[in-house]
Amino acid sequence: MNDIDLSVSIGPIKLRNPILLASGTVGYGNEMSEHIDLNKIGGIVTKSLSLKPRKGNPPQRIVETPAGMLNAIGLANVGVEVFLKEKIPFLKQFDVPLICNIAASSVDEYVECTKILTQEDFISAFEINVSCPNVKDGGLQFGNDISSVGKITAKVKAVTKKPVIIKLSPNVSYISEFAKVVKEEGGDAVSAINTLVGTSFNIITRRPKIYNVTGGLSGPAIKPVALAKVLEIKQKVEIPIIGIGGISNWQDVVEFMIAGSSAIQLGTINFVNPTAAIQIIDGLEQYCLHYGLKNISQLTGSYILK
Amino acid sequence: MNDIDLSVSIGPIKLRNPILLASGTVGYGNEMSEHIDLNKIGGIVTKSLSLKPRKGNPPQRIVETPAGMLNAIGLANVGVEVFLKEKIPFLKQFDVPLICNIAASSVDEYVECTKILTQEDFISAFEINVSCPNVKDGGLQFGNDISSVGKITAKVKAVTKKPVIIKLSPNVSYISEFAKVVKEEGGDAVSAINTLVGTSFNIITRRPKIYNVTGGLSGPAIKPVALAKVLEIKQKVEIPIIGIGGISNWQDVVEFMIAGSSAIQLGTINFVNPTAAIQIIDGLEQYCLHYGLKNISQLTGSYILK
Amino acid sequence: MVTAKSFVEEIIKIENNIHLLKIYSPKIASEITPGQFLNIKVSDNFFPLLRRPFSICDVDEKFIYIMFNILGDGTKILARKRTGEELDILGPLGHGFKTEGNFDTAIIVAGGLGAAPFPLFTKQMSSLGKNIYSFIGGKSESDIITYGMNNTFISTDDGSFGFKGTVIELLNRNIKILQENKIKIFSCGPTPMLRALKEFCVKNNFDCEVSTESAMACGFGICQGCPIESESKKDKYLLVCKDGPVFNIKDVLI
Amino acid sequence: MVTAKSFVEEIIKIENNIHLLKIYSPKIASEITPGQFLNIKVSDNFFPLLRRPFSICDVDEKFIYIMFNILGDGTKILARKRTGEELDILGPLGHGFKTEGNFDTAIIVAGGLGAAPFPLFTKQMSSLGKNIYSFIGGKSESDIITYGMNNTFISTDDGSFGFKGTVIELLNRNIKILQENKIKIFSCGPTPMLRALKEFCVKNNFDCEVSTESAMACGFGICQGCPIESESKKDKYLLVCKDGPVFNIKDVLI
Ligand SMILES: Cc1cc2nc3c(=O)[nH]c(=O)nc-3n(C[C@H](O)[C@H](O)[C@H](O)COP(=O)(O)OP(=O)(O)OC[C@H]3O[C@@H](n4cnc5c(N)ncnc54)[C@H](O)[C@@H]3O)c2cc1C
Ligand SMILES: Cc1cc2nc3c(=O)[nH]c(=O)nc-3n(C[C@H](O)[C@H](O)[C@H](O)COP(=O)(O)OP(=O)(O)OC[C@H]3O[C@@H](n4cnc5c(N)ncnc54)[C@H](O)[C@@H]3O)c2cc1C
Ligand SMILES: Cc1cc2nc3c(=O)[nH]c(=O)nc-3n(C[C@H](O)[C@H](O)[C@H](O)COP(=O)(O)O)c2cc1C
Ligand SMILES: Cc1cc2nc3c(=O)[nH]c(=O)nc-3n(C[C@H](O)[C@H](O)[C@H](O)COP(=O)(O)O)c2cc1C
Ligand code: FES
Ligand code: FES
Repeated sequence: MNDIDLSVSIGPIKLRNPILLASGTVGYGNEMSEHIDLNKIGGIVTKSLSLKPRKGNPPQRIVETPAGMLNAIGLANVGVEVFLKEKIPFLKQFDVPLICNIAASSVDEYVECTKILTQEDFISAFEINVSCPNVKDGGLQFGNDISSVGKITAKVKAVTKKPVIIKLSPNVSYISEFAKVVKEEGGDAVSAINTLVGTSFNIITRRPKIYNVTGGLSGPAIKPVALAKVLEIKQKVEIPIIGIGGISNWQDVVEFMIAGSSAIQLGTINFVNPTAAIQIIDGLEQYCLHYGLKNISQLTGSYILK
Repeated sequence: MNDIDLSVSIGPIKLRNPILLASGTVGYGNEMSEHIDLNKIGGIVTKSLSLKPRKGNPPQRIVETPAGMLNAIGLANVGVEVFLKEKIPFLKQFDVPLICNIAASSVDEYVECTKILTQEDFISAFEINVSCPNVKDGGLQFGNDISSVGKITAKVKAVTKKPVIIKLSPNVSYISEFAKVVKEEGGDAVSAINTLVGTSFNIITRRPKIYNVTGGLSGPAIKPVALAKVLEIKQKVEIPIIGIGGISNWQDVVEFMIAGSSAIQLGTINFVNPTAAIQIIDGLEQYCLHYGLKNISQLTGSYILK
Repeated sequence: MVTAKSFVEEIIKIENNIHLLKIYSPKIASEITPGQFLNIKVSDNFFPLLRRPFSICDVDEKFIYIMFNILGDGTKILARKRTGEELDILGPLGHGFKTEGNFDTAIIVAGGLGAAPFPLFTKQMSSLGKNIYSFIGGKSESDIITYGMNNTFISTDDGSFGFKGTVIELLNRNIKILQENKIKIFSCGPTPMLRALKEFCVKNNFDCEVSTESAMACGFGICQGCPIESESKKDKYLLVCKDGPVFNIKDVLI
Repeated sequence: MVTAKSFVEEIIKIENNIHLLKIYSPKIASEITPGQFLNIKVSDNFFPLLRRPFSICDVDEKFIYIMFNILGDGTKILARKRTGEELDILGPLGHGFKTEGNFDTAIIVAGGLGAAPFPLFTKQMSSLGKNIYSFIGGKSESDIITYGMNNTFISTDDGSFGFKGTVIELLNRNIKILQENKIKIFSCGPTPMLRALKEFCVKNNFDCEVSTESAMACGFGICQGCPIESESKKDKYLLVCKDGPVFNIKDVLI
């Protein structure tokens, strides 16, 4: 099996395999390291970090839905300082690419966070979350506005030499228009997709089940939507894509790569099956072997339409 | 149980109960009449009708997804003439409100269809489908463009005295902006939502499973998204809403009404459980009885936020 | 057609790990034509969401049988069913084989699990006093299902059982016998086989009915999910679930 | 914590239609503190998608027990499990009760299914030689679970069994006995009960640990889905799954 090459590139970012763990579903890595060998996965994307610590939304933050879940965590995080001081040292034990996800409520805050974090050599790249549906300030205000996304991309790129990935909102008419502006402003890649806006009510109290009223829908339920967004970007814009949304097994990964993803991220499935990443990497190796694929990267965008 | 009033109004449209069968999931009523007593339901929305018959897309048209399905039927329908001649006579046996859904590839075609159909007294209202994701001409070209939606609303209203409902696309950033223009142009109500754009690939052939490449996602998977769209419209625009998306039991109906729906439509569930409508109507009656609701219409928009 | 609460009686394993599900369903059992199908909700939840279509394999008083192989989630769940469990079935659906008519010999052509509708068909043909020859093909021995069929002629692509070649080649080799009788062909199997069969029937002017397949959502004509191209009407599709699944081979484009 | 393939041994029904699920799980059984919980994948598919958290009710050599009532889809599926079926369990998770410490008498306060963690707790207390009094409350007799507990004092809101009133009122009535011993209170139950208990403990300066609940996605600290407000640190939440589910009642806002 050793001649199967699972390595992929996302623009300038090289990974040993295409399996990243998605922001908000892996914490800062320590809990997951009890379940899987972090040295084996493609990389980790941190929980969204903001300049100052954020407490996040009051409970209830989570509700299950058919083949999915809604969350409105509200970007609870330790903030960049504590992250650098207390969380990164643990991760440095591992040989695992670290992508720092950044969330902010102003363009300046994105820039500030990046400036601070870019000094840390262990960080491989940034993923800029312009698409969190669960906070009042920032979030979709940016993610659904093309000129904001362009501005954030340009300003963040200006303060770091590390690759910059923009994580796009699926809650828009044409996601490819956002990918296009990211490319134009020098962004290195896009992640697609963040969660879909959804809600749920308690039929006895008539209150939303989630304190924040709406939450973000994730999990297998959204897989077909995520795939269509990846395909749309692939067909319209030449920019590396990280596919995200409902991936739960290696077959799903192959599907996302065929549709145009250079790499993928596992989200909700980590909660259900914390060892999914490793099982998926094994499955991908078997698939390549079985179908005589020397490099898994050949899959990217290999769809045949008609 | 006789003092429970399940009747609702959607603007000028009066229904004996809020349960409509959604366009494309009830054909023209004849097959469903073998399963349920059509005299008991709130109403039927026809398969989208176009001026001329449409053959629809080649197979494969359908694929199952987690808690949902993708379809790309491509608006296969008999056309307005055949509908009037061959399909309506059957429906006239029943005391069931009939809403004609119209799809078209130009503004003129919408107008033409409406002009022809409006002469038929048995038709209670029109539902204008500006949001079919599965045809190349028309469909989302209109549904994702606010000015087109406004224009279609105004022009259709101009040629009929019957109520006009516009069926909105969820594949947009802010659905309430579309509802707003519908209201401004004189539309009587909106239906929300049509299907979400999705896709799926065969990982061996690398071809899309659906001939049309993308399809529309429906079923329980999309329920949280549909609910959030209904809530968004309810909070921003004063217009009656028909809630649609993943409804499969009476609890879901209550949830959609709390979120702002005056009535609802059952779609995919009809395929799985053709008697769902009747079971749901029974369930709603029990619910009203149990919680002392005299009129089910009191539920509409009765949410309590915070 | 009815939606009938039915109950699992037992699961029987036959050749090659094929499952027969015996179902207590007196209402449905009383009104079946061979070639019709059932649409079964295999779980009482959203996994899987849609019903699964299965040919009616056999009927025995108040019991009906379906034949299947474990393929995906739906059949996996079916195979785990236990005696007494309730099953939500829609059926019988569609149009079956026309068993009456101007022929004295019925020729069955079945590929793999295409064998499913023929046990009941065979019973009915026998009771109508017709001769039956059953041509059964598969890739290799492990695909051959002969359950409930008589006078079997077997072919495998790899020659591991019976004639080495396709079932249509085998049919062609026996064309003399066929031409000596007033025959009608009845077939079910994978598309490439049906395609070859069509060519064969057109060439030899044989009357032939085929049972077709399609992805389906409803199974009774309301979703338009199961189109099949008609030979005569080019402006609209036929529906496998409602106009079929059995068609005269001349009427559909395969 | 481990993810361990475990096997259903049997389902036992106790008082009031409560289910005990006995699970063969030697690896998990060897490392449990009372009050910890398991996160169980009740199906091998997406229905339901998320794991379900259950307190560890008891341990018996290589077996662990959970106690539940059929509430929704997850517990319905659990209740249908049969001997020998595999079960995918994550656990033991979280922090349990501190069973050691400067007290000679453990006071259990359990509301409804809040009884779940106390059979194992009772065993351990007994083996440590501590006295135990178990105050058990419910709306009415059908909510009372006494399984695996000793020296029970029972209250029901409707008076259908035991003292008529809340379990905290019953506790208050027996405050003399409590004050005669070096006690520590251990509790699990619905939020209104815990809230009243907190007031009672603060007033009387009793040491008390409570097992809390929350909606959960992961159960081991990666989703941030299960916040509970801390009494001391107002700038961040504690996590029920990782910092709890057992907290000192003084440390959390209930
Ligand atoms: C009218 C009709 C009659 C049928 N009769 C029988 C029968 O008697 N016995 C039987 O075993 N099957 C029969 N089938 C096919 C049967 O419906 C499928 O095998 C079944 O849906 C598989 O369900 P699943 O959930 O196990 O697999 P899924 O998870 O749905 O699919 C597993 C794999 O099988 C493929 N697949 C699914 N459906 C089909 C299909 N129709 N043809 C080929 N590949 C498919 C899928 O693409 C997927 O790769 C019939 C189908 C139709 C339309
Ligand atoms: C740390 C912890 C320990 C637990 N220990 C036990 C235990 O030992 N025994 C036991 O029976 N249950 C226990 N629970 C609760 C248990 O997790 C839920 O009862 C279970 O998830 C219900 O699953 P379901 O699929 O059957 O119901 P669902 O379909 O998930 O829910 C059905 C209904 O119950 C409500 N519900 C769901 N979860 C809870 C909850 N946590 N509290 C109150 N209402 C809820 C839902 O809102 C819904 O109305 C524990 C929960 C936690 C967090
Ligand atoms: C509980 C939870 C928390 C999340 N937090 C973040 C976050 O902080 N930043 C971010 O960019 N995405 C966040 N996401 C989105 C995921 O990274 C991912 O884009 C989304 O869940 C879709 O993938 P999935 O379907 O595989 O979960 C979160 C998702 C979940 C479920
Ligand atoms: C097979 C299929 C065909 C459909 N055809 C139409 C159509 O012709 N016109 C239309 O307006 N909506 C059509 N729809 C959309 C439904 O009316 C409904 O908006 C959607 O399916 C969401 O509801 P559901 O989740 O309950 O199915 C179709 C949906 C399905 C599944
Ligand atoms: S399967 Fe629905 S129309 Fe045939
Ligand atoms: S349940 Fe995920 S952090 Fe607690």
